[in-house]
Amino acid sequence: MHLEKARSYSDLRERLSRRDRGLSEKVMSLEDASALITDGQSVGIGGSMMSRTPMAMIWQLIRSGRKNLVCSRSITTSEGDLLLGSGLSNHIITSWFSQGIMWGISKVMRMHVESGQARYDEWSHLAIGMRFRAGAMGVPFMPMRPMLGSDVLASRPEARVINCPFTSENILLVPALNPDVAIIHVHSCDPYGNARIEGLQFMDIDLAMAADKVILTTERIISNDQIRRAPDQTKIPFFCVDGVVEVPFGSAPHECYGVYEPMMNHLDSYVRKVNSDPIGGMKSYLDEHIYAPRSWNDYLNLIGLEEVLGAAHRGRSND
Amino acid sequence: MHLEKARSYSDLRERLSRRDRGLSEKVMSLEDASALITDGQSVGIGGSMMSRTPMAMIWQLIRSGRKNLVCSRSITTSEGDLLLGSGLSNHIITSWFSQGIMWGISKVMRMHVESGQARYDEWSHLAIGMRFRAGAMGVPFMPMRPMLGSDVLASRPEARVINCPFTSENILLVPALNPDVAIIHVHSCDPYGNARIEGLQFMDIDLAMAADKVILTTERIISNDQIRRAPDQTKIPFFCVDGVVEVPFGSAPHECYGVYEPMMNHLDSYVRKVNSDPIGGMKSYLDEHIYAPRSWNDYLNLIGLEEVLGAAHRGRSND
Amino acid sequence: MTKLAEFTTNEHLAILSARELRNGQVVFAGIGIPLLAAALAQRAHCPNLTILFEGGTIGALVEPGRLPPSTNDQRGAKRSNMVLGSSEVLLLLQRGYVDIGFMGGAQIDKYGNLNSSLINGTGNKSAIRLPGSGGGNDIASLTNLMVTMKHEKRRFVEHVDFVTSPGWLRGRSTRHESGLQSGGAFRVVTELAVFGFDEHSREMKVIALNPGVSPSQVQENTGFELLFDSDLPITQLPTGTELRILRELDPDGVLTS
Amino acid sequence: MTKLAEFTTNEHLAILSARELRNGQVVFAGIGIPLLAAALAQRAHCPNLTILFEGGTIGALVEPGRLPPSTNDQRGAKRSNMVLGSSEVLLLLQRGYVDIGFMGGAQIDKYGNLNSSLINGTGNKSAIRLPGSGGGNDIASLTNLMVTMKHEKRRFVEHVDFVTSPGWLRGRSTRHESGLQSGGAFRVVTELAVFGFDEHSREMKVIALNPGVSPSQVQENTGFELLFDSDLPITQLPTGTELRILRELDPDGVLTS
Repeated sequence: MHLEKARSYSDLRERLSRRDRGLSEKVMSLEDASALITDGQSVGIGGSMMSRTPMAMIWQLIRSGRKNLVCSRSITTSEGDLLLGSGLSNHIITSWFSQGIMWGISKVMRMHVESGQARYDEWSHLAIGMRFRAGAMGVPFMPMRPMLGSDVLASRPEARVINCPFTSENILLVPALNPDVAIIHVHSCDPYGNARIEGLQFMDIDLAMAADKVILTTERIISNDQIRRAPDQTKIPFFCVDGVVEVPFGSAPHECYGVYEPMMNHLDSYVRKVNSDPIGGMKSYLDEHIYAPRSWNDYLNLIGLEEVLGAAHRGRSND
Repeated sequence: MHLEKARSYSDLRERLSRRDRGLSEKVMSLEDASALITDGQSVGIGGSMMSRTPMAMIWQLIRSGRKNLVCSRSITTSEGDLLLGSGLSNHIITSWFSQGIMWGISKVMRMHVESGQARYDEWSHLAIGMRFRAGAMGVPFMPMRPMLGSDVLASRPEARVINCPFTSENILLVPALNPDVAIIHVHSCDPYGNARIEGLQFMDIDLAMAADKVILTTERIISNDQIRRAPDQTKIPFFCVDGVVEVPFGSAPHECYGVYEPMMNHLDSYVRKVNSDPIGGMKSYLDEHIYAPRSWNDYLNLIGLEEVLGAAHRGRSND
Repeated sequence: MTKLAEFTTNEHLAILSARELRNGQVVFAGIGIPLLAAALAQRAHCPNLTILFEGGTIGALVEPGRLPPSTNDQRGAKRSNMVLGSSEVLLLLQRGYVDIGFMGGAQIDKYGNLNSSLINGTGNKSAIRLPGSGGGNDIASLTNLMVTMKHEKRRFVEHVDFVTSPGWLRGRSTRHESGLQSGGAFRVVTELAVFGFDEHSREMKVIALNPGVSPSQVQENTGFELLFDSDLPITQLPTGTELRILRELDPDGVLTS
Repeated sequence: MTKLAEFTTNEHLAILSARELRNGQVVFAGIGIPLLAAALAQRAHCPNLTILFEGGTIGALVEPGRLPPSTNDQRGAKRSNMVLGSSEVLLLLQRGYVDIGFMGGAQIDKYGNLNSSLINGTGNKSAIRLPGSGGGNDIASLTNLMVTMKHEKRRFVEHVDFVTSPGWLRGRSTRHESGLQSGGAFRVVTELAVFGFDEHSREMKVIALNPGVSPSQVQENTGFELLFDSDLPITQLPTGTELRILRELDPDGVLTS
């Protein structure tokens, strides 16, 4: 089994030193953004479960024919099905992989993983977080206490147990995870990439700092002047952002805090389709919903206006 | 030399398990709050430089006659003079200790430290931060890269250099710092201790999570309903807070972001007084400004209405 | 009252679980029955109970009729006391701020180890890849763990195929020796009984029976030999108040039907 | 123009330092001349320069006449692009987002090591405890370091009494061997000259002289033997534009008088 490794500091610094970190405009189309990712790269995915998943970006990457990405995420749901079913990824690093809490086990995940077509590296949720955090901090590992004693640890030779030099306890060290690219959906950002995330942050800030390259999709682009009026609301700084794409409803059919809730009718019908036939059902979903639409708005139209607006109504009104 | 040690996990958990972590009201007077701290304890101090220093709390602790605290802070300025000059502390753990950028070296610090009356443990700024962070996270150490090769490290046998098990690099491990008590000044909090901090956060969130007990002074108390309207603005959760004291201008003569700037005339006259005579000048400042006033508002009155209001005008108007 | 006294298994599990919580505790609640039980406890006898969700919600306000679809989404976070990053909320457990971790289980063994990762293949049955740990491993590693689940022999096994979320590992001091210094399996609640763990051997032990359930019935539905407390109380039937609150919280029976 | 061409030493240092910065760089600036020099560079030739402050300010906007009293206070943070915790801003350096660290110095040695902690006692002079590192050690450990300071023999010493902020340590590969894999002393700017460091020995080397300054004058004011570049350009005098911008930024001469 190939073991991922913490990258050397000199490699990390070298790659970062070559990035353009000036205050420059990075607004581009989904298609242009997808060209920033190449086959086989490691890609960290923002959000968690059914929240702020960068769906539009994943949708575009499938359309653009990217293959064999190594994808990492805190918790993986229906987008994970699409990653495997489309061939966009054959290796998922995450703590949990299903279609969502209410639908049981993903038949798509099962088929790909049990057959050995795809690899699912399971870590505890905190371990995924600490791996991104070590990556964000520029250190090769983070210490943590869970996973000791479990088969989750036994399955992950990438981690190390040490005897703490201060307290003589067993401490687990998990290796830094510095993806080649991070794709993250945010509420708003300016053209330079200064981004705001409202409500639940998940692991997105660490992920953004850890990656070698960051693509943001955003519900809307705001001005740098707006950013400067409340600098303590900025969650991701411009200099770690390489692409900004404005995509309203860019997490559909998942949710975006305070903007829309998940579009459950669409997800229900998706799950019925692929779980009854993980190959044919997936092919038909990909054909109809990913390859066929001319634009992201066309895709939203397939979800249906009523469903989209209903999700927006619930997302905005329930506080 | 006595070496501070990272506390054992069982001790850390044991102390925390005994704390009342329910949603209960903790509003009290400065005097009552000072009774939560006993002589010789280790106390982490929030804010940094001349920002959000919990001055009113320090002022009260001196009045209450506390002695020999081990005080830790990111960067220490004029409040550090008062800690040493009053006998409130004889051991400071920090990265920088002066009265403020514009006044050169603190004669009070020099007198106490050079004579051996007090101990000043110097760490790099990041090391102080990582020590609080390890404490906040419940791990015995954090890895970092600075301090290697320097005499700052050579003077700190509490830290350890290890060979990284992942990358074979030299990595520094700094031990967790879990103060017995943290004292932090915030912009607003509810009666339970859910706290908001605007602008610069310094190391206060880690400090609050790391300490065994937390006392907040706050510019104003707001309702829990206000907190719940914007839960992503809460920076410190109620269950790590043990005391809440409402003290407007509680950082004077230092600043509080967006509320008031530093009161430089007062600080100038303070520095002239103590640097010209670190013993007599300090005694007279303590007598006149700390022991004599009947209340914190009386102390503000000694700073002077014009100076206080001028600082507030500048603090609120310059965005 | 007669009408109210009819209840579903899930309602029963939620009510029995809620009773295990104490006022003033901080509880990390998973989705499903745990969430519902914590919300019920808060409204019934623990007004001062603090509920945390995995997504980063601190002091959640679970509103009747508005149960969140998962503990990682906005509906669980709104009107809470604080929202945090996912790592931060788990670090609260590691630091020790949380008393009880509370989740459902798919497969448990006699030492309270939980499996949500992998069912081994046997004979002509191939292996099954389950969703995995999520926060389960972290919660079980760091807190006093409560588990609620349906009582089926195939779920209560001698040894789980894969220890996703550690209980007492191989019993006695093996958990502590692995480096897990805090927490451990604390309670298991099923529709048949309430279980604790022996203080020394760390084997699962029946500590209370639900009304109408016999010790042998519990044993027959369990894939390993159970310990039984010498004194076995019978749990109280769900009260009208408990059922009323529960049904207000989940009027459509999303989690309890 | 004649009037403008008169300038203070601090103005000269700020202007010479500003010229070392390049458009598009991310600069961590300390208080005093570094802050002023970075702000000047931004207005003169680096519109796309990003300034970070220790207190947690990212992309600071230094406004004319409103210089902050330190880099840890609100005046430096307002109207910036982002504010962060103090640890987070230093972690940006550790991750590698920052090109240049830029600070003043009290005592420097031939390998660019800085001392701001301790002057040893000698003879009848007792030791002096200085303020200490602050972020200095972190900045010097993690970035390409620029230092600006007044040129006095007692400040330019063979070996500093205490290495607070590491330069090239004991020269050659000693910095790298200590575990510091990135950055290193890059430039020193004084009112006499501009210095770099020899690529191999890592000893301080004069790379440009200020107008009217001779090599021997630099050497006489330095407590160790200097290297000199074979080709020694003369720096340009402060221009009218540079002085005008500087005086707009600091009209009261708080930092430059």
